[in-house]
Amino acid sequence: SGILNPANDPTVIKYTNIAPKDQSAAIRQGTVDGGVSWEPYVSDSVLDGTGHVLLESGDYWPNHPCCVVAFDKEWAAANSETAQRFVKAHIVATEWIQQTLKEPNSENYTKLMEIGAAFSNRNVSVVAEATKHMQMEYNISDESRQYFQNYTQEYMNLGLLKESNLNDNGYSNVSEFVQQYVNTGYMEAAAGIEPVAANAQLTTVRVGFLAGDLHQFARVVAESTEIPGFDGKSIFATYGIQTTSPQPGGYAAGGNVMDAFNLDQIDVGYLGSPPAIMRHLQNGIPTEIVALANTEGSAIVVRAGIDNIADLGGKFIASPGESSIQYLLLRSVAEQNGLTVRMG
Amino acid sequence: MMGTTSWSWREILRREGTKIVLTAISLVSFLLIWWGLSIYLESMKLSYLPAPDVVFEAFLVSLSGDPLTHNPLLNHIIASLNRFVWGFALAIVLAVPLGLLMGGSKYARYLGMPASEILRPIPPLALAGFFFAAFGVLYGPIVTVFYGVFFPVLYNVMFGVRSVDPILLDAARTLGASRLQMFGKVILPFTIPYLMTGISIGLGVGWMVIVAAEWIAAPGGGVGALILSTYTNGMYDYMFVGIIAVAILGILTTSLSRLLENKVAERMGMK
Amino acid sequence: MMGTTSWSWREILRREGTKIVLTAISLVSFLLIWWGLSIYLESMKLSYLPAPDVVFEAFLVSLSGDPLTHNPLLNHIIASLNRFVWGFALAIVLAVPLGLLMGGSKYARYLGMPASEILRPIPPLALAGFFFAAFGVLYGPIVTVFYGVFFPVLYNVMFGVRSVDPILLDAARTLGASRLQMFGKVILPFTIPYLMTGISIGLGVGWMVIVAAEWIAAPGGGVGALILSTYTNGMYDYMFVGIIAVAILGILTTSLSRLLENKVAERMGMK
Amino acid sequence: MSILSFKNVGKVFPKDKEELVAIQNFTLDVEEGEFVCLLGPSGCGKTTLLRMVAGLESISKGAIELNGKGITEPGSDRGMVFQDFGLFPWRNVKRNIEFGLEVRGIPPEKRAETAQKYVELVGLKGFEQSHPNELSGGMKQRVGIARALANDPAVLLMDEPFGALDAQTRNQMQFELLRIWKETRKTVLFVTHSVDEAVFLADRIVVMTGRPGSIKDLWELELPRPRNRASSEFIALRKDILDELEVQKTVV
Amino acid sequence: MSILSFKNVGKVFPKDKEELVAIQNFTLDVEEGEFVCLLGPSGCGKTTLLRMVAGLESISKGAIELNGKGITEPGSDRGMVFQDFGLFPWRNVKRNIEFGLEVRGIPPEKRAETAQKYVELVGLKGFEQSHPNELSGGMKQRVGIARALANDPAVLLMDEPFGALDAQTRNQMQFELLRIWKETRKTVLFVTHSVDEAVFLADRIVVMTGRPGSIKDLWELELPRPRNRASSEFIALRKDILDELEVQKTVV
Ligand SMILES: Nc1ncnc2c1ncn2[C@@H]1O[C@H](COP(=O)(O)OP(=O)(O)OP(=O)(O)O)[C@@H](O)[C@H]1O
Ligand SMILES: Nc1ncnc2c1ncn2[C@@H]1O[C@H](COP(=O)(O)OP(=O)(O)OP(=O)(O)O)[C@@H](O)[C@H]1O
Ligand SMILES: [Mg+2]
Ligand SMILES: [Mg+2]
Repeated sequence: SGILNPANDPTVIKYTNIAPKDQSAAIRQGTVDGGVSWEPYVSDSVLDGTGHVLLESGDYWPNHPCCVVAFDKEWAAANSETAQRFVKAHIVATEWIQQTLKEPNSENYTKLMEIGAAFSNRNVSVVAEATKHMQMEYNISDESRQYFQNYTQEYMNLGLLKESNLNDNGYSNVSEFVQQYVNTGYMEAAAGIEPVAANAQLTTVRVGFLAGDLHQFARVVAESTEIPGFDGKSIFATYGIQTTSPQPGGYAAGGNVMDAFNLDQIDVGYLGSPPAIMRHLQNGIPTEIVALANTEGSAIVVRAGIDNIADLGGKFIASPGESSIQYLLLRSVAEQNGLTVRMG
Repeated sequence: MMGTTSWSWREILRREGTKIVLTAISLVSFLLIWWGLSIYLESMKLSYLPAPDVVFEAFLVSLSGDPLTHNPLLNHIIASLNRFVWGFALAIVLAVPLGLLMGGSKYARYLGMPASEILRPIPPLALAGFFFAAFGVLYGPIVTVFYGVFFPVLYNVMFGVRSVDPILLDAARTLGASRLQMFGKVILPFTIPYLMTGISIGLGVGWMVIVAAEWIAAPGGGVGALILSTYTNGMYDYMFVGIIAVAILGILTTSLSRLLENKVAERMGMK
Repeated sequence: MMGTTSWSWREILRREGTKIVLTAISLVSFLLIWWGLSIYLESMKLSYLPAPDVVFEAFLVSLSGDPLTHNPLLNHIIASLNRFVWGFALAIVLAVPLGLLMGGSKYARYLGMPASEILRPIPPLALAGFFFAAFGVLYGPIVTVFYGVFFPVLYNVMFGVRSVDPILLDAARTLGASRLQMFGKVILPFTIPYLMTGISIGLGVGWMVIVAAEWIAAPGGGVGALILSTYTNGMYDYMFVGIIAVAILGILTTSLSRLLENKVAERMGMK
Repeated sequence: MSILSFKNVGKVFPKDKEELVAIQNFTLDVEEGEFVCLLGPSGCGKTTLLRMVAGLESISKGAIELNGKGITEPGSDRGMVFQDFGLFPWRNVKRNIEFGLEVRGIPPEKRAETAQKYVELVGLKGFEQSHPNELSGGMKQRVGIARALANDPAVLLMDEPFGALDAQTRNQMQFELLRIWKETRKTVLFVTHSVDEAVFLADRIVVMTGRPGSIKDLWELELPRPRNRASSEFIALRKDILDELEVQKTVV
Repeated sequence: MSILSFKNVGKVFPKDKEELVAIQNFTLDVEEGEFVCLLGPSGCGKTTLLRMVAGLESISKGAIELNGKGITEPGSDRGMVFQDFGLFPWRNVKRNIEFGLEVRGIPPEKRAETAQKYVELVGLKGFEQSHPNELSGGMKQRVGIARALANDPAVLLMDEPFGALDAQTRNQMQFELLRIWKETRKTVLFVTHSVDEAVFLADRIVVMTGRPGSIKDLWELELPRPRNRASSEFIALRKDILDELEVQKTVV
């Protein structure tokens, strides 16, 4: 074997960890045959002609939850009103985006695209394309809960989580875990939250998030002071919140966000649901999922010549890291098609 | 014996003419190659090597905060420097006495060496994850730097103690020095240049380590974090601002240590 | 002059008794501290320091593929070694002739030094992102290793050439050697021990660099990638398997170079 | 009573499984103020003898007594001058000379005064602030001598002190040493390989046998000082001793 | 015609803005097979003279002619022996001696034969495979001499070749050098600081003035060889030359 000449086994999909932003280049250079990533990177690759979408996560897992808002459990319990305000701001921002995306010719739409472009360091066409492939959604439905159970089960099937990880954290089975780990209480309470007075003192909340991830568009919008209708204040400020981040450029992966929880660096995290589940169970990090950030929005992008899932056998696919929903997607798709996945 | 020391510029030019010209050629062509390459790459729609002027503009923006982290460059520098200095200081505070002990006592050496020979070959960055998990994101990078600097200093100090010219110890003993006095007045001063060597190796390792350690996490910012964030977001102009910043930090600390080393060598009559 | 060289075990024990005992104490207490600490930490529900037996079990599993990457440990090792060797070889192939040139010719030095003095202080990992962007994820880590090894070798070779005892050059000239012969028969052999020093420094830097470079990307796997992935997923037992693997790789390459160095020194009559 | 007496001294070094007998049955009395030179083939134990007197090496057999008291450890009553000088490179001339006074707790003013006296005695006035690396070999050894003398030892032990100097400097230092010796009236035990040097300096020359070293012959020198190297007595004596050594000459 | 002649030779080194005149008006004829020693105070230019003959240093004024031809560059017709030996540490004795033959393209068998001859001439038989670091100082200089002789040069230039050796070894090497000289009948130009050595070796001694170096005096030595250091003629000559040097003695 060796890196310069990877052996091809038609029953194995080889993967390697490459940050989504570098996946497009890696495909173009022929290092990998494709990549699984999130928005805006999927749209990047498609728009610059590097490859085409082989599979959208929304087609494979309709309405599957992707990124979530997670709270430090103790912080939230001790600051329940602040926590409710935070969720309220998140909901307001998400609804604003949902509304705006329905009006592609509005001024608001242009504004939204500009905000997204600035955050993700891309041109607006990529952002526009990206928003077509994901749903901005905060509500945690029963379907979402079922997906969380599936994710957890998948990790257990992979051997990355064991029965003992559940038991050690006081859960007797997967469904009980999801039941307890998802806490919609703050969202329900948020219904009654009103904007604070114009001169009210803002409460500081420490937030961790992923670098350049458009799935967390709601957070970006909620932090923006340019959203019409909020008197030049951000949506967070409107609800009495001021955010800070120990890592303003964002974390590289969800695992890092969970670490930040573990080390009491942050109170709130925007991250993929799989790492939020995995690291909570793996390391007993005291967190809870309180809202969704988006659903769907991931895809497998491949170079020309790969036209169906079966073709992935013996191919080399880039993935953002094992504790990502994209990796879970790749594995699940592979197994459905009788293929195994291993790093190579 | 010395000739006149006040040289005229003309004199210097005559003497050092080729050197100055070739140095200038070297620097100018470095800049031109960079510039030319960046223009060529840009024409190929590749943005990873921004032109010097673009980097300079990015630098000016960075001073009040780059568009990604919104953290002024100076804050990043101070954060990295802070980690570096703490890790470095910790390494010296622990490695110097331990090195003296292990150099001076055979028993301490027999006891210390096997364990340290197990740990030393582990590259500090291989342990970075462990340090982050064990000491938290706040202290993780500091401990990683500490680990990188610790062994060069330990081994150099130990080697220094063992290199003490036995004739100096004999001389001190015949002059009536006690064991303690031999330690303080012979072994310790003798070891200082070795310590300086350890420090200058440690400086190189330290900067190498801090940059990547900050990739994992860097609360409060840091140049390494800046480099990775800007890289991850494809903002290469700002990435180069970070690269240049860390190079300058390295040059500064190295110059400082070299200055110190020369001063020490001079004061110790070893130069 | 030498005494009898066939020692009995009893003899060795008598002679080296304290050393053996203290070494054993050192190693055993290292293991015990590790073990005790891991048990204590586990009782605190902290899993970042798995016990030696747990790591050993993980090692056995890793042989046929750890549960995260499913890639046998040996593949990771070969992938890292592969990158390392390519980067290392490239550095030597370029740095040695350049070092000879810059050491031997004042003009080459004046021309080369300013540019290389600009690049040298940049820690290789600060440029890793740039290398990945410029050379792709396949060659990025190789170039990063190359960059880390290049300067120690270049400067040591250059220093070696400049250290050539002028009396040897005088001797060669009076014996009738041409400039080319002086180069091949005096300067080159004189420089070899310096090259070996550069290589052994480069080995240390190389492993330090490769581990973290593989964090960014490591198509084909790699020990650094294994360490980061397992760290990110909290699988600390497998992380330690990776850490130990890279330590052993470092020990092996260092021993190899030391062996070579001794052989060279012996053959060169410098030992 | 003699100031320094070697009583049937023996020295054995462990060597692998066996033992190496370096010195055997060495008996000698040195009188106060006497200048004794030790001559002998390489490896006969001259250095070892001096180190035993200095207390740097244990005595395997017999005893060495200084003023009637057995020597067991180093002490400031014996000053040693080394072939390679053994100066502390980080201390300037003055502070090198002060070292012995410093470790014995003499207060700074007294120290400076004593050091200055010996700086002048060895002719280094003006070089007080120089570091050893700024001095020539001859000057370094002047510092070595001054440093040993500053402790006002009863005996001065000199192990080939001029062996590292060139011929011209060496001759000059021999002159100087005799001047200093006259001024301080120290007892001197001086090891050398040069018969010329021994004849020029000594009251008495001890010629040693090869290993294990013991006394082969003793020469009392009645030549008046300053000695003339070209005088026939000098030359005759030199020749006789050379002849005595030649028999046991070793191959280079 | 003399084999080597210095014709009003001068040497100037650039020094900051000024110039340092190292040698002035040096005129001397050396006959074939003659053994000439150069004596003079430190810094008078002895080494510089030798290096000019070797072609390692340019000649600022006048000319040095070897067999009537002006010297401009190094050549294998002049062999040089250095005080610090200048052996190639990575070559064993045999290959050090072969160096000159090798660079001149002599075929290996011939090389080995010639080298062996000189190994035996200098008494190093059995040490062919040893590396310099395994040899004593005296043995190292034997290699240095053999290496220079292997090129069969017209003139042998020796710059304090025994300066780094101890007294006993030095005496032995002087004997050996004379033996080798007699066997090879080379012209030798030998720099030394030791009057004793010069009187023991030379046919003619050139005493130089201090800087700028020029010839102060020439001594023709008619003493038969082997010379007896204890003979009255030897001693008288030695004393006279010492006296001549003493006047210009420098401070150590
Ligand atoms: N520490 C030691 N351990 C073992 N053997 C030693 C030690 N010191 C000296 N010897 C041996 O004792 C013998 C006498 O050594 P010493 O140095 O006293 O001789 P020396 O007369 O001073 O010789 P030289 O004239 O060469 O200085 C030598 O054979 C030497 O090898
Ligand atoms: N390359 C050089 N550049 C400048 N000055 C030099 C150089 N080589 C020698 N000198 C000067 O020329 C003078 C003669 O030097 P040289 O080495 O020939 O003296 P020497 O007689 O061999 O002295 P010594 O007896 O100490 O070996 C000295 O003053 C020396 O400083
Ligand atoms: Mg001795
Ligand atoms: Mg000279």
